[in-house]
Amino acid sequence: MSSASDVSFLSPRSATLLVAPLGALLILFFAYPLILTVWQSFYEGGFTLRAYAELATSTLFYKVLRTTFVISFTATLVSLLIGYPVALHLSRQSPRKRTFYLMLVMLPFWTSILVKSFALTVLLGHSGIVNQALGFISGGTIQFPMVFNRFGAIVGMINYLLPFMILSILGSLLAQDGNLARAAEVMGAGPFRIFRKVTLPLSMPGVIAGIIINFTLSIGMYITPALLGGRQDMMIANLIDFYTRQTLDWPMASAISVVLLLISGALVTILGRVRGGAGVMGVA
Amino acid sequence: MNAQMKPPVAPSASSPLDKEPALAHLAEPSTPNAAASDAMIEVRGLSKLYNGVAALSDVTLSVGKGEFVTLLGPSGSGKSTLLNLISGMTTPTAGKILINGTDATTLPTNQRGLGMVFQNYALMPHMTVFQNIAFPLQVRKIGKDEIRQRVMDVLKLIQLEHVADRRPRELSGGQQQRISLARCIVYNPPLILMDEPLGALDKKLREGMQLEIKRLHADLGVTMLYVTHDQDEALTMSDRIVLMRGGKIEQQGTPEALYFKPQTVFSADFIGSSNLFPGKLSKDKGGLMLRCAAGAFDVPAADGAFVAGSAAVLLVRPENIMVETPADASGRQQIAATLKDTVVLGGIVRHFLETPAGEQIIAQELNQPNRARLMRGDAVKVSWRVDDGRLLPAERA
Amino acid sequence: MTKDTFRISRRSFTKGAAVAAIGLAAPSVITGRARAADKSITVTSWGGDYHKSVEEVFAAPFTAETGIAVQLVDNGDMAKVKAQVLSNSVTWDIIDAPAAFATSGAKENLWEPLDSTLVATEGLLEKPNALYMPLYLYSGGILWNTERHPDGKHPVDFAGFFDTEKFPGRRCMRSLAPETLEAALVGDGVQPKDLYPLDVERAFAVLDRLKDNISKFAATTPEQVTSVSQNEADFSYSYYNRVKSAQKSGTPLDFSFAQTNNSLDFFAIPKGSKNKEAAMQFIAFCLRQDRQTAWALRGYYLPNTLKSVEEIKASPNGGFLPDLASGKNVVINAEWWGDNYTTVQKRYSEWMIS
Amino acid sequence: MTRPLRTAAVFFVPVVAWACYLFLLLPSVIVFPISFGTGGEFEFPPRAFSLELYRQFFTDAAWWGAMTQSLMIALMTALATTVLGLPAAYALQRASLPGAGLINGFIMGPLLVPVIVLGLGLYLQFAPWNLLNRDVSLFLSHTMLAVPFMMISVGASLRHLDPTLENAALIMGASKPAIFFKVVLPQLKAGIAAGALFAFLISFDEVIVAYFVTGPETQTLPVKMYSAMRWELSPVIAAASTLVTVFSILLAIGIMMLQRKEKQQ
Repeated sequence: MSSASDVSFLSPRSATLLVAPLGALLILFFAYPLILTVWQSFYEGGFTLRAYAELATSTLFYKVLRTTFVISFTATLVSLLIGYPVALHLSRQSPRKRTFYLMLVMLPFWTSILVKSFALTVLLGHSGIVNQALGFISGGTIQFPMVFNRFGAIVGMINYLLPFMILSILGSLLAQDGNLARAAEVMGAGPFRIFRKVTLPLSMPGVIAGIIINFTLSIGMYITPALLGGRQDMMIANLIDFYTRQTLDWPMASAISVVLLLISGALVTILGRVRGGAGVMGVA
Repeated sequence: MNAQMKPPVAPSASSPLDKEPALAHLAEPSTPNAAASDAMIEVRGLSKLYNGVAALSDVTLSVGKGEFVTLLGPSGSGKSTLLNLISGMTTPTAGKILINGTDATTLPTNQRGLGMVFQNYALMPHMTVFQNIAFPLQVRKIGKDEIRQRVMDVLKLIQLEHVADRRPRELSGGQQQRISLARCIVYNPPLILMDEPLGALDKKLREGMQLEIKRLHADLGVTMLYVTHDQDEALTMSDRIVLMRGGKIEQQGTPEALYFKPQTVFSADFIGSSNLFPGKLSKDKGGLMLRCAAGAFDVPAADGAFVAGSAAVLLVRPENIMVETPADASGRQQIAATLKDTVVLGGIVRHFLETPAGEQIIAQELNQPNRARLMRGDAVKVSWRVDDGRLLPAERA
Repeated sequence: MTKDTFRISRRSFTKGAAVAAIGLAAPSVITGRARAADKSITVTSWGGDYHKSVEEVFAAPFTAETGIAVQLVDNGDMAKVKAQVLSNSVTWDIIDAPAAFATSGAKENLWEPLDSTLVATEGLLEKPNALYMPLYLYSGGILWNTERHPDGKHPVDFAGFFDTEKFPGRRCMRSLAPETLEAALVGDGVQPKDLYPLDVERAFAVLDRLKDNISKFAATTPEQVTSVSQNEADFSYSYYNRVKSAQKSGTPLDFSFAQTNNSLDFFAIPKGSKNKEAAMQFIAFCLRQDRQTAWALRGYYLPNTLKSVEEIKASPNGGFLPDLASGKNVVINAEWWGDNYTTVQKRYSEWMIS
Repeated sequence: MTRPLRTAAVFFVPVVAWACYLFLLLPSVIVFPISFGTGGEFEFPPRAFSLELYRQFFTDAAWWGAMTQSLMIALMTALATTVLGLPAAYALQRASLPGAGLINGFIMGPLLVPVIVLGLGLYLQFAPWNLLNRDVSLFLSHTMLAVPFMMISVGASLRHLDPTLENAALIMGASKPAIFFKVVLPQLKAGIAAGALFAFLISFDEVIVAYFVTGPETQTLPVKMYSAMRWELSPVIAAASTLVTVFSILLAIGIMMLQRKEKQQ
């Protein structure tokens, strides 16, 4: 029986006071713009569903939406598949070594996403370093087209997304009680079984948080796919940008935003219900 | 044999707010009772509801200055809630708390001037041992030199001067708990609350710490309110034990009183081990007799609450039960039983027996060498002196 | 010239008035507030070297002459202009608007009408609209790598660009429809003078034939250049000024003036500007022959002032000027795009991703 | 399990990890040599090495001005994120507020909304309020974007923080503000540092909202790079980026050394 678990350290009043400044900021700078956006999608001198009706019949919208999902899903999946072993590797290091490796993971954050995109074309391009190395090894016969196609778009995206995935999985790996894995080992479980039965299930909150963060970041990205992707890799954010800045059709831009919001909201709700998803929101 | 929460049965379990003095209803006379004026803690009609569920209902209690009182009870009995209410970490739904004569019912925790020792030590991991102990003094804006002096003094008192510059996590559990104690006594709070402070220590360390806490209590003359669910610890340390059950006080008194004169089946069962024979009372010659599954027993003289025809429970402590071969029969309460098992606990031997009716009986005796051993399955007689039995009111279902 | 502003400004003022008198600017604009040294106008720009050129060629001399400070703001895109006009909080006075922007802005009713005297300005290559003033033209054409594709191995006109048998190789194209459709139609044999209204169906049919050879759709000019310089494409549609700066740094690129699309860039004044008069004055100033010449030489643009065109042609540096009279070069019709941009661009995007 | 499979399993994790570190690092590292090119073009490997790009960067006020502007906005963002996010995270953890789940979801919201949506919304909002082209609008917008990261980072540290420590301090007579500063804050240092670093980097690298909100005096480095891209891909951005990388690495090392020193004390 713990002495404090049933006791709130802060009264609701002082807690409200502490949350209020942030709440005010978010109402002004987050909720209000969003409400404006939703309003914008329905209001053109009067209430109308024109934008939504136009969206419903737009093949461009459907195609771009599909592309966005395929790309975001792939990028998220790949960064999960790569990110998990990396997080595992990090979690097994001594704290000192881990800090060093974490710096390697964080380094991409220090470089502007614009610059990095160009750097990736230098690396992966036709005359890029990787292809030159391949050409050298194979005597000039092997070359892979790695940029200006979907591969390039996804490589660019996961370069940006991976640290988010790694950090959120690492968090839940480090929070695990090492004794559990040891206990499983004592009971005769092999490393695979321990991973499958103990480590993996316990890290699910981090995995789900990582998936949510990666996916929502992905569906909002467009500069990287535009710089590194091929002609088909147009993202929904591109379309929003198109309506916002080029055709000034803000109701359309807003309607697309609303659809995007609903989709990411649904995703968060669904994933949040998966076991362990309660921790997704980070704080509670 | 039943430690679950049940409605209380003992008449002493609670008392209405208007009944003064607070402890007048107690049957036990040996309590170092205190008049209201020199009570360190006075709790009157205290209740706490969590989401409509009572964690504590209508509790009245007084703790005298310099007294060592233990709150004992199973999980969920309300002892931690009571402690939290006294410390001010939570506020009561109803009732009043007086600390050192002043009303502290709504006083913020940090103005109550209490000390507290926690089960998990609650040492600040980012501070050294010295900084930890100095913390309450710094809070009180005491000068640097005096802080140094007082911290080193308490460190000397607990014989841990050499760890002053270490961090808590570099110390053993026992050392950490002593630091935690030192941090508490360094600012001389008149009242120290202890929330299962030894729960995380191993047996040997625990026993050492029990003695150390007792020694500090004696040396400092401070009032201590101690929470534990360990009956042995409560029996060892306390001037008075307050046994709690289901948010109410079941019984309170000295360790002896609680052990030898429990007033309810719950008390009897929670403290020490016990043989309980539920049955029905009937008149027999001059006295009463209890009829139960195991047979009919004479019962010790009891007060007017026990009349013929009422249900009652007879308690016999295992150490009062003799196990004999049938030939040894002499003029005591006697029943036939079969020996199921014998456990030797160093100096003590414990027998587990079963009556023909299927009742379990535990008997305990000193382990003596050169004694004829009983074998498993032996038919034996168990007996006890009538006066060693104690009659308890039957539990209401 | 930029130094010692106040003293010079008196002298320049008289000079400016004289210039105005010969018809390059409206006298009515000059009168009144021009002397107010604390006056300032905000002009939008597009960042980078472009921003610097505007600063050097137009803004600083204008301030020196009139005492009106010019503040350049980057990224003055249409969305921001619309938001300002809608919310009635216009802080910009002149918008540097590419064609589609100027015409869509007119449809959205974002522009202040220009002074009639300004509209009546004579000697311009492209006539002004009542709402926006053409300032200069920029030429888009074909770019290649001179090392990988020496003379004869690369297209020089749109017909060659769309002829994959004659010039096999990967193409990089704009991700925007304007200029691209024109190039496609001209590449298919349409005479530049017969282009408008554009035969959109035919243009897409031509684009369909080329599609498999397009390795990159570039959203920005630098991407067009880097795609060729980094060997991700063999030929690209691009702009001379950008190619020129790459050449300067030693990258083996070249650009063909044999056939170009020439797009107009406009100045327009957002509705509700608080410094209309000064803004008109600035536009008039930018159209002056000396400014137009300086601008064209600085950024390899085609000036919109005829005298300036003649001046540059006569000079030894005039090699970059496309000959609009040759019949081979296209002038992009801003009005047509103003009417059709949204529909055609949507179709183009759809075509691009399918 | 067969032996080769087991061997593969043993090597799998470190091999993937190292490949990943390499993949994450290379694009950043390759910018270094590019930044020492001769200017003019983005090229690798450079034809010759020089400090030309750095000269261009430091002699052009538009470049280093944007850089200092970015640094300032990012610092303010990190500060505001901490000042606003930390008390909120603490309050949500230590009080049972009605609707805490909803409040949490709301605070995490900016993470779940595509940035372009927010960019336009903010622009529409700021224009009539005359809040555009103000440092305060930009850093508060960035604060909004970065707060979820602070909440996640501090939330993780808070969950490891034993609440009995605060109760112990309370009983010892400390006031709640004193407890926050002397007991809670020192233990959250790592989490706060991580959150503030995230906030700094998010602000420093943010293009889209900054593009909408900034004006001539508030132009940040990413916006400057982004708008420069329209007409030129100036390799000066390689120099700018290298400077930022070196600066950030020094910052990170500084924080690490600080933490180590603290541990030794």
